[in-house]
Amino acid sequence: MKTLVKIKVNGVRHEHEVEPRVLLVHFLRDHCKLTGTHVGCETSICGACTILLDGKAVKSCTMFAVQADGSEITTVEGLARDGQLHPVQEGFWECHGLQCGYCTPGMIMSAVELLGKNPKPTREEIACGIEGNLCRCTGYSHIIDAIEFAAKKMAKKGAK
Amino acid sequence: MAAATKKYVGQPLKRVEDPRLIKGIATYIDDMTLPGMLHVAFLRSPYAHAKINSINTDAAKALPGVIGVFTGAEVNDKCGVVPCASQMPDLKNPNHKVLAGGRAYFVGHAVAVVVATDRYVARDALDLIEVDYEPLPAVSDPQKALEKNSPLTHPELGSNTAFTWTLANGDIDAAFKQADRVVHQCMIHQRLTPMAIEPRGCIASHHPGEGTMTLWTSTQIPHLIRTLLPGMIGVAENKLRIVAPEVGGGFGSKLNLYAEEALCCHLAMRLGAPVKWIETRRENAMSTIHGRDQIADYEIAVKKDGTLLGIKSRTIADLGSYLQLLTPAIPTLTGLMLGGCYKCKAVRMDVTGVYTNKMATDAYRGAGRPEATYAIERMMDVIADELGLDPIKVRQKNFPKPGEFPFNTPTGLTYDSGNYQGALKKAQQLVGWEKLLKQRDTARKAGKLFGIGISTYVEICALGPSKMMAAGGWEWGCVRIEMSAKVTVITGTTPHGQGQETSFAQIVADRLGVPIEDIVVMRGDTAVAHYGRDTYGSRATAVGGSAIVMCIDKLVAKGKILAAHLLRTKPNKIEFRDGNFFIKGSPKKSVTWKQLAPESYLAKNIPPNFEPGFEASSFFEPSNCTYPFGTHIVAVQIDRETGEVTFVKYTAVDDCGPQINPLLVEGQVQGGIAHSLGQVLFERTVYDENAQLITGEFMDYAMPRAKDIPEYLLGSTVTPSPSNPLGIKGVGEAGTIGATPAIANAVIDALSPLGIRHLDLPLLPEKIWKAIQQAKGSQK
Amino acid sequence: MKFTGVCKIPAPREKVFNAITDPAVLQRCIEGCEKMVKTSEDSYDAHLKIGLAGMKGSYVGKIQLKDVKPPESYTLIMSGKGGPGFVNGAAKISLAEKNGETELHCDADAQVGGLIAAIGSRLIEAAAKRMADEFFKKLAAEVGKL
Amino acid sequence: MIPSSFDYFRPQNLDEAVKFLSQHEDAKVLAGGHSLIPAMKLRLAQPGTVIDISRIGDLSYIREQGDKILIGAMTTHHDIESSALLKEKCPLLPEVAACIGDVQVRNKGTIGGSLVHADPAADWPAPILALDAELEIAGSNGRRAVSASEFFVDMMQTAVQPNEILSEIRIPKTAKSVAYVKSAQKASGFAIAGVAVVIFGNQTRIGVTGVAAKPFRASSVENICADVEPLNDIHASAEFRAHLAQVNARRAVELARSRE
Repeated sequence: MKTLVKIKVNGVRHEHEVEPRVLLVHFLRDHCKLTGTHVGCETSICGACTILLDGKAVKSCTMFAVQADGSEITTVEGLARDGQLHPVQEGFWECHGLQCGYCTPGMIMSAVELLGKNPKPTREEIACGIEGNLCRCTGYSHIIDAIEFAAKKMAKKGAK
Repeated sequence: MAAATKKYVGQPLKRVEDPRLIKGIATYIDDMTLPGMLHVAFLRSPYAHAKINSINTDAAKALPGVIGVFTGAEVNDKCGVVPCASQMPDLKNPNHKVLAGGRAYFVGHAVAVVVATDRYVARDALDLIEVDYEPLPAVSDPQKALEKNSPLTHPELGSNTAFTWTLANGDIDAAFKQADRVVHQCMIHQRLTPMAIEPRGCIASHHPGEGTMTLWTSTQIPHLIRTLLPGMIGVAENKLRIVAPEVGGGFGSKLNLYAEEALCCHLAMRLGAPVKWIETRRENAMSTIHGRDQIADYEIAVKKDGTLLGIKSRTIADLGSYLQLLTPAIPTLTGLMLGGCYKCKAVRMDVTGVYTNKMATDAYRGAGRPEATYAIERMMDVIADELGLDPIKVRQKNFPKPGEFPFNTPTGLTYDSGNYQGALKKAQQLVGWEKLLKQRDTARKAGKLFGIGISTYVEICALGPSKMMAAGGWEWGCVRIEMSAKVTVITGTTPHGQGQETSFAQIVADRLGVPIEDIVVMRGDTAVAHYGRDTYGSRATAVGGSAIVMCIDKLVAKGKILAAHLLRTKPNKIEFRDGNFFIKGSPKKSVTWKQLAPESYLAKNIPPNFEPGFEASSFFEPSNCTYPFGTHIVAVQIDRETGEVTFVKYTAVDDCGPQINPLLVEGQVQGGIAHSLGQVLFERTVYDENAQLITGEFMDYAMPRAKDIPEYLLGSTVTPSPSNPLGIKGVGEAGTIGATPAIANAVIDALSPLGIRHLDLPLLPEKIWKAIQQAKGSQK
Repeated sequence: MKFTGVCKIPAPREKVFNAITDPAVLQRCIEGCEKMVKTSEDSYDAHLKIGLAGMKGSYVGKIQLKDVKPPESYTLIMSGKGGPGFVNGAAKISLAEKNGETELHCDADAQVGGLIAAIGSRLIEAAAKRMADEFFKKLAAEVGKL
Repeated sequence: MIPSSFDYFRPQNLDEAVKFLSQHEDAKVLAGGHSLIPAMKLRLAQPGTVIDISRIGDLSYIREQGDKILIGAMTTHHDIESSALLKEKCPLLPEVAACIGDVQVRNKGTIGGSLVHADPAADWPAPILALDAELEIAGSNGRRAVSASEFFVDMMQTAVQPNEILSEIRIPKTAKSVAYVKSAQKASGFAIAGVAVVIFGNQTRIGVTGVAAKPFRASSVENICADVEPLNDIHASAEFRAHLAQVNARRAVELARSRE
């Protein structure tokens, strides 16, 4: 009954035999041992489980691992390169964009996708870009600051 | 006391806890695995009230991978009842067991528990358990629960009334006799679901050789659990280690010892293997505590000029079906704060605590105080409206002046310090008050529904002196200067997002004069932080930080003795500044912690009777609670056709005393306001008339999203508290307490030209639209 | 959840009454009713598979006919439970004959619990109504066949 | 949170998918998964077999053909939202797509999956009805096309039979005079009253979703809910739904006109 699922996560190949019903988020957490991706609900609302699937932000609790067979995934653990934080991670740190941190990985992944599509978002566009992510601690204002910070930082980097 | 140079304190430093969180390498409860660990799942009652005739677990037990299936009959006599810490005369307690016995009395009541090798198997097994339920009549509405023929939540208690409680101070009858007018309003404080994004969960591991138990649990209160758990599982306090790993939000919902935690400990002992339970969102919505849920009649006696004479309230508090840790205490906190930031000679509050077939209510962000603040601040507007006075002037008239502090309230409290007028004035300046009034005039002339709301609030924080608390209100801390002169700080508080790993390091760095990078703050593990009273009630920095300050003072005193020995002088000749111990008048003759620490640990060159090492621990007992305050001013506009509310302005000025880290203070305020915004505009826990839970998922329980949040103009004033050496008042709940009435008042103000005086929360578009329709109808 | 329905069946009252108290007819008229077994004079065990689209749940229920007053009225008490929750209800069915046609009034009060109450709140009322409409349609056809 | 077990098939093409479907009685088609998987996680749906059609490459496209635009059933909401072709030639669809769920949902959820699930509060039915789209359904006997008004049969029930798969949506090109105005359920984002308007010359066509058990075409702008019985739940009473439908219809017409 188990199926072999091969997924490249953060540049590393992972192959595991799993039941078809195994959710992608459980594949990442339990089988790949990447626990940065969180689970906060079962109805695809909270967004704590957001990852990038072939470059697009998706909710990994609303996918079976078999559906992602053969694809490339980036999780929050894969954002920092050579010990250098991703600008979005830096923004969250600089602007106090997190408190308990539970929604943060998903929030960061949504922000990464948003800035990929729209490098210079307005605050309103940022708010819309993270509408699929719930945060109960921050009241969102600092999260929007964080993403604005990241956008500026990335623009500067790009200009260089 | 150590002289503190403010190098770090007061700076908006970024948090030291963040790197692990933003990299996704922090360890929350579900991120942990122990060798041989089994997985637990609960079968929960779909009935609000039902007799359990029988439970057949055979098929579930036969499923491969299932280790055990247990029912109430098999575990309830092995585990104690869920503890309630608030004592109240004549309190009727249904003694809630870890699993339902013969009766399930709320939707979500755990009826059986499965233990399996895998969480998928555990879930499958739940479907194979057959329960023969015999539905019993259920009661959902607390007012109906008090009627004579109501179904009883607990027939053995003979009544749905759990307790009655009265707070009476001053001559209330005289106050009402003297009144020019008595203003009356009934208000509903709707039930809310805390909804931390991380649901609850725990791992219990028993070590039979030592007879010890370790419980990792997503909690705000590992220390209180260590105090209370022995009564439930029979393992002594000194054989228990409770660890709160990274905790994904609490807001009061994890300020509890729950049945699942005790039962997991029991199962770990019984099965000889570690067990893990992770709550689903739906379980979280139905069987983690809810908040608020009071229905109250308020009457305020006033003079024509707006002077408050007396406040009366008759409150029905819906406790749900059983008592969690603080369930009955919540409405008493409401009573204490009912007078708000006003002078008033007499207060009387009568509370009836009622059982209904719903989840227990308990402390949810603000815990009883938002009800009080909402009530009094809403009432101030109603009073102004009835008397034809300016709502700001009515407030100002009744403020105690800064010189009147410490101010004794009619509810028996002593407000430590305050400058209510100062905060109000600053908020008015910040928002551009006169301009805002003009904006409202212009909008109204153009036919728009535009409103301005204000709340001048005071809250009770830094809980608190032990005489007020069931289990001690002190806090413990420990500071150790290691041999390497690195500093380890251990706090008995249990931060879970508030950022004390950073703010405590700021305090310590300044007071010890060491680089902040050299400091590590540890928390949340009873094996490390031996004692503590944990994190709730905006207490961690004010009370916990003060314990740390006491430790530092002890270390500096000790440092002076060793420094004097090394510098060949007397300790009273040593001065300490910025990490340097030097001889008064000769700053070059100095030693630093880097030199002192190894000397003290190597102990080869220490004075006689000098205790080696550099470690100090302290219990800090506050002399009083603290009373943070502030003013929130909100402007909104309402779409007349759809009832949608949009924010035009949001200004808040909060006074939480001196700020250790303004960035973190701002985060707390903004987060708190978001909870209020949800409560005012859309959040509500809905049970139908048969006590079925309707809002059991994020699909139906509306949570604030980024799009809902206004742009804030935030400010602060600084009035130190005399209750603790840091002067800190606390800020964790300020946003939630101050914002709710301000937003509600703005919405009602927008509707006031239509003759609308009050609407109950949440102010849903449909409710607003209907009120507008009705008002139109009555005007015709 | 309260529900009221009226339907007209072009047949005399006795005929309709016999049909709606006949378990075989009831089984055919109730959508998703896979089995109906008589357990006593006026009680039946029913096995139902009902739901919406892919979200079907299996329910096992008991049906009891009370206060049976042929040919004018009876009360149908039902309780069913399944994986997604439970349904308990009582429906007062009364028949009136007018011009050779029978007007059937149904006054039902149902309690829905468990997951279906929490998740399907917005759909339940409409689903119940649809099932009732379906029932009446099939009943009319059945009575026609008799 | 955890679905019950099922057998999983991933057909390579539509014919294979239809064949699998007709061979497995208890099978469900998995498209983007955003309706089915949450239902499976709550065990409201427990299909014995899941047929994953997401890899059928020839089901995801947006292309022009004569006076129509053809959209593959597996096209994601996001692809529609960001399609330059649609923005130019049928701007109503991108406008509606942007209102669905959230970014992550739109990245994975598909128009075909949503249409076949036929949630009465989904957004797509409104424009599909207003545009009078044609829907192509594949079955073991080949393909058939139905009109939008035939497609929506009842709450969560469409013309797509259990052994069939929706393959394509065909929409007419329109002018810019279109609009979608929606009142959303606060928690889930589903429509309480979503009204799509298409103005063709002097003809105004209105599709309404979220209001009744089944999405519908309103016969008059003045009385949107004349022929339907509005739904009632904790999020909006029947009365309020009807009112919002009326307000949103007027606003959508005004908005569409302003774009003429």
